[in-house]
Amino acid sequence: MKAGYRKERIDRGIKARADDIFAISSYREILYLMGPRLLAVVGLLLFPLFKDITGAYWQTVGFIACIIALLTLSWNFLFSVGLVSLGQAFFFGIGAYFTGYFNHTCGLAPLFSIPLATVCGAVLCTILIFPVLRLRGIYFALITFALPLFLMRIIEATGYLGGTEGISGLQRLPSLTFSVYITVVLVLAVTFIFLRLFDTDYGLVLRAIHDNDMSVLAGGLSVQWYKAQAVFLAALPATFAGALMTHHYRVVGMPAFAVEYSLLPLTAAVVGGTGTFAGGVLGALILVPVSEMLRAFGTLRIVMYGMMLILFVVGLPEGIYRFGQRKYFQFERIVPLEEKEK
Amino acid sequence: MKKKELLKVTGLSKSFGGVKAVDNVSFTLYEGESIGVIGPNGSGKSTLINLITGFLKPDSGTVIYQGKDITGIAPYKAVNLGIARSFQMVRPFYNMEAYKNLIVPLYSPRVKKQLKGGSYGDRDEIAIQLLEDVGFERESQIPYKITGSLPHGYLKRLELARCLCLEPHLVVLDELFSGMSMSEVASTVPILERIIDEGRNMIMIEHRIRELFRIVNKIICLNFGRKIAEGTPEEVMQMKEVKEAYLGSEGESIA
Amino acid sequence: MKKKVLCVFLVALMLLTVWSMTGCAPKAEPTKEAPTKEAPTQVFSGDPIVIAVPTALGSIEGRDGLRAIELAVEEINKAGGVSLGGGKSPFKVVSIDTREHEAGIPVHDALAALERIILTEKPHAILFGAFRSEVLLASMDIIAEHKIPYIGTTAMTPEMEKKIAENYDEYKYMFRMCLNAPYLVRYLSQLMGYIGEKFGFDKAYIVTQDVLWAKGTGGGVEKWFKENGWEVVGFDTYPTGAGDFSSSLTKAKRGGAQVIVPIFDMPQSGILVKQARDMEVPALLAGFISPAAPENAWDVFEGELDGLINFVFEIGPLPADAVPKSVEFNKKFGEKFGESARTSLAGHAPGPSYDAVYVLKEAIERAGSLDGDAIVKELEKTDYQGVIGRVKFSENHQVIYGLDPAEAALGGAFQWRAPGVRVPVFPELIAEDEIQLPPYMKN
Amino acid sequence: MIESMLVFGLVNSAVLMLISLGFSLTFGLSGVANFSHGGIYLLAGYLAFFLFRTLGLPYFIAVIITVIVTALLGATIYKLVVIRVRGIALNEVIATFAIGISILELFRWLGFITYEFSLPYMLRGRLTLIETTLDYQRLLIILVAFLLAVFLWVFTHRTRIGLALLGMAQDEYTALSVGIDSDWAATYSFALGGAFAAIAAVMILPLGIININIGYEVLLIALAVTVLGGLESTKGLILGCIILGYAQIFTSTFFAPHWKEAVYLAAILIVLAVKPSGLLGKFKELEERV
Repeated sequence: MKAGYRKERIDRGIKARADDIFAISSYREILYLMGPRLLAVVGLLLFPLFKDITGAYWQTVGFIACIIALLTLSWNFLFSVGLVSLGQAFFFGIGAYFTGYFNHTCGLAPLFSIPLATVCGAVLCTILIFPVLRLRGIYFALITFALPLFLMRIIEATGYLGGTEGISGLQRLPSLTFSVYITVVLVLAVTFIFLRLFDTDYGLVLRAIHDNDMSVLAGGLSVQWYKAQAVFLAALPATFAGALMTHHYRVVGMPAFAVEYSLLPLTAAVVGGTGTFAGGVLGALILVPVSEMLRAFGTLRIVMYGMMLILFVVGLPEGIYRFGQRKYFQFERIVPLEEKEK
Repeated sequence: MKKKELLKVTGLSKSFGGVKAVDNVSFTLYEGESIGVIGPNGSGKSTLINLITGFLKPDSGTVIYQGKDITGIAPYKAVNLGIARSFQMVRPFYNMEAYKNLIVPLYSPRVKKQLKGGSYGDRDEIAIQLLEDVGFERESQIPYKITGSLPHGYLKRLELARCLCLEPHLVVLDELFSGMSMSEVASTVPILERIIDEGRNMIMIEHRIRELFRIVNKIICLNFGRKIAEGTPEEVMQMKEVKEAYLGSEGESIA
Repeated sequence: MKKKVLCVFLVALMLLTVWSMTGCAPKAEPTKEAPTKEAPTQVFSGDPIVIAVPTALGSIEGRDGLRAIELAVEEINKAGGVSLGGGKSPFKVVSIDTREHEAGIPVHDALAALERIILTEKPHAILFGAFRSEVLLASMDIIAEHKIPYIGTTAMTPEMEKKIAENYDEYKYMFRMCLNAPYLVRYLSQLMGYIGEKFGFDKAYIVTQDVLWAKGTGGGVEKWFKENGWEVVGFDTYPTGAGDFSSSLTKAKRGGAQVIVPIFDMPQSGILVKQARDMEVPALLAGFISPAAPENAWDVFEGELDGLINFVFEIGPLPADAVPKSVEFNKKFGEKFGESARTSLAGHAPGPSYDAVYVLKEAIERAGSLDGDAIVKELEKTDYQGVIGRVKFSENHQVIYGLDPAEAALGGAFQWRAPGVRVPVFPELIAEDEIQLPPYMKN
Repeated sequence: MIESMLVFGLVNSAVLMLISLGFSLTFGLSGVANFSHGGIYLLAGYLAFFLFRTLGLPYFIAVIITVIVTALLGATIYKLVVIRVRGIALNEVIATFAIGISILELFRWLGFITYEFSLPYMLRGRLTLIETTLDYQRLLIILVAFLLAVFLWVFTHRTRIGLALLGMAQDEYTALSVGIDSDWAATYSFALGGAFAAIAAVMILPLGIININIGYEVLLIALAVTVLGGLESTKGLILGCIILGYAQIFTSTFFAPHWKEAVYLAAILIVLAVKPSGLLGKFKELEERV
């Protein structure tokens, strides 16, 4: 940009009105505001129906993308409460092992073992993390980084839960389409529920912890207790993802704590925009297929991830979701400085 | 007539890495009284407040509130006993609208359950009402603005409002006036006076001696973590140590 | 607030990409397999026969295995190709990286790669296959579904044979040409018996990596030791990535172990060799240490290897005069990929991978068809003299390993001797010299 | 048995110490957790290999060049990337971690997976003490670890630059106000961290073979030691190394070697749960109650 000019941002007309008035204003404006959401929801819901066109393989990729999206939603929930997780694999693995144990040892059918594993897993995660909830920032991140690795080592060293071999021969889910559908629906539902939750006063308290935990304490609320609740809520989609994935592939083992399950959600969240639920989902839906396409490049793809992370962290820290939102709702134009009003 | 003890602090000490921030401080706050804490920068005033309100754990000493030992109590529990505090460095929730800041304290168990008279009703409405009480103009857009965009004086008053939300019995204010303009201070003093009139007690750290003396009826002076004087404002200001410590150090810190 | 414009745009873009990618790829080919099911005789089309290699290409075994396959395919194609349906069809190799060697990669990721190459490339056979045992077992179901002959040459778990025995009809497409863990145990115990007899040793110390196959092998050898009157001074397993072996070596030294049996396929196991020398542990190292297997290891370890006995799982990469093809293989490999590639050749996988292509070629020619079931039937009848010795499959589709290259496939052991030569010493039929005690044990 | 455990515990402690010094130094002085430490460490190893084996330079010169180049690399990482995300802990971690894995995986992609990469011992030979044989290389490691620790202490407590850096770490605003340039100080600390990583690499890697996965292991060790010892405390670092080093040797001798790796992680978890500021750290902020 030349000196003497500046970039001016102007909201598109509709944005000037309050959020509750637009509904009665006009067809076009409703579409303008609702369209993107509807398109996303409908697009996702229709995706499993196109199995013949996409082929089973890309359906599988879609399934994995949705699993990662669930982990990213969980990551963003934790982030919104001021907890940075470097180890989503922790939640994933615990859910996976619970369902493996229930199905293999107790003989529960997936219909029961998955929900049970989801809840039990979330409870266990909360209990394990509870003692360190007072930690902030990087210190909490370190804990989450170390926890899955530690559990992995424990399983390796003790040989419990199948040791290095893992538990295999679990019951399978009805079909791929079923798995895809259930994850798609859940991604949408969890996004919706989380967004709603953060609009309530309860969610406000959670967001306040992210902003300033000392003030929340001074406001008479136990930060640790609320963080614990947040960890429980955030763990639910992640443990579910682990449980479902386990039954889909009928095997659970130490790789359930694999770094990939921590790295991908983190990258997805950063790419999509930290703290935005829809952004995280978007990030996951982009990242996983891209990762598949880059398979031919071997580990060079990890280098590309790395570069992408650096680019986003340095160049576009708001993430593509907020960036896109801004572009959708605002015009940008270059105006000479002289014309500046005021 | 016998005055009822509200807060009794005995032998409170805290050190950071060898430096005694608060050294064996004792004082008593009686029901219906208000105390002002003065002292040069770095004399341990804020640490003292953090110790009382539970934000720091004392190395030794006890804090008795309404006959109950609350030494080293968790801060949120202290709040729910009726001790509300403000921070010297403002700590609002910068990413929310100003009035939403008050939703958090309004959500606390003390306000939700303990207060007589039942529920507060619609929290948003109460929040805006409270903001008006501390001088946010109701008709303006200010309560609806994102907190991060407010001027400092408003943030200070927001801190005060947050204390008031909690219906406290003891209000602890840490340098409320610092960063406020003269007119803001002038308009805030009556609010504080009203708070005391409502039967609440107050501990105030303040550098603006004149306003402080209007509000409180007892002064404690700290220097290097030690209590060097206690008494009515007039008494304290006559004491030699106070003058020396206070003015001497002030002079140094400017240099 | 939460408007999902870009979201939609990108989802749409994603869908579009998905359509375009799947839309253009196959289409032409699916007809090829379909008719064979009714008519086993293949009509000559001239289309290449597709061999898929889904494995951890970033691993040394994966890389060398793929090279060996490419070498064999090049030779075959140069010679005209595969006789099929009255014409000659060339082989075509397609590969995909399953990333299994990367520590953080979950099983599903490898399976997704396998599914992808099956669905998009429509291969007629899969060679090399899974790198990790758990991936091999998990991929059996996928192979059963797609009915493609699969000749594995790296993962060693005996569970595969067990599963084939249990459910032949479903899993009959799986074959394995490399050594499996029980054979390794057998080889190791035979070697130990030989050493024990020759030098009168009866005290051993076992050190293994904490992975399925290594621990299993260690356990098997331990059992053999106990049954044959040896004293097992200790048995330690180290996690993958361990970097200090002093505790085991101290115990071995104190316990007077005469033989240390290391079983490792991680690079850090090189530390074990060096540290054993540094601590002057007076014991013969005889086992498997992957970094000490290739020809260039002598320089890497600066001569500290003298006297070490190391296994080569399948003899291909270890040229033995008794198996002429293995010498030839080394020569050709060196010519095609350069000497430095040959001297760093992995001790596991390249040999059987090379042979697998020829075995497959013969099976296809005999079957006269590309139908999975027909090829499987012919693969079972395989009797082929290759770089790893004589290739014959057991009824559970594992190549039979033995001691005589004219009778069975062969794994072997060599001893490092100054100035950096690998002397085959076991089994006797390929041995070029007797086992000697390392210099530090002679006095 | 015991004497050998004592000796190898010391060696192990020295190895941990060398590995983590660079990381801890950068963390202590600039407040940035440099997650690319493992990548830099491995890069130094491969660089030394390249200079020594491929170019045939004398080993000593190869080492010096390696140290200088990695120091420059450290400074470059700060100047190019970290400076732009400074102050946001999460982004610092993400950015440096991304650099680290990029370096490591780039090497993997370039084919540095074979077993031919190794560095020579600096000193050959060994000596036997009370039935325990120790080679000179391991003795050298102990010596260098000790010297570096002493150097670090002297540097931060006795030299102008060191004092400036330390002042920076303790109170950035005050340091700024007395004329210390924060970016300059941080660049310095990154360069030093890189140099230390290189020294560690050329000392430790000769014990075995250079392999990419070591890079990840190194990061974990550095984290564990730094967390255990406490930040900005040289004494804490030494203590942390000794505790971890001996704990590992003891567990692997008396339990089983596969518990060894769990020791690092257990250390991180326990210390953060019980005393987040570490054994000897006095990070006031962390003692704050939340």
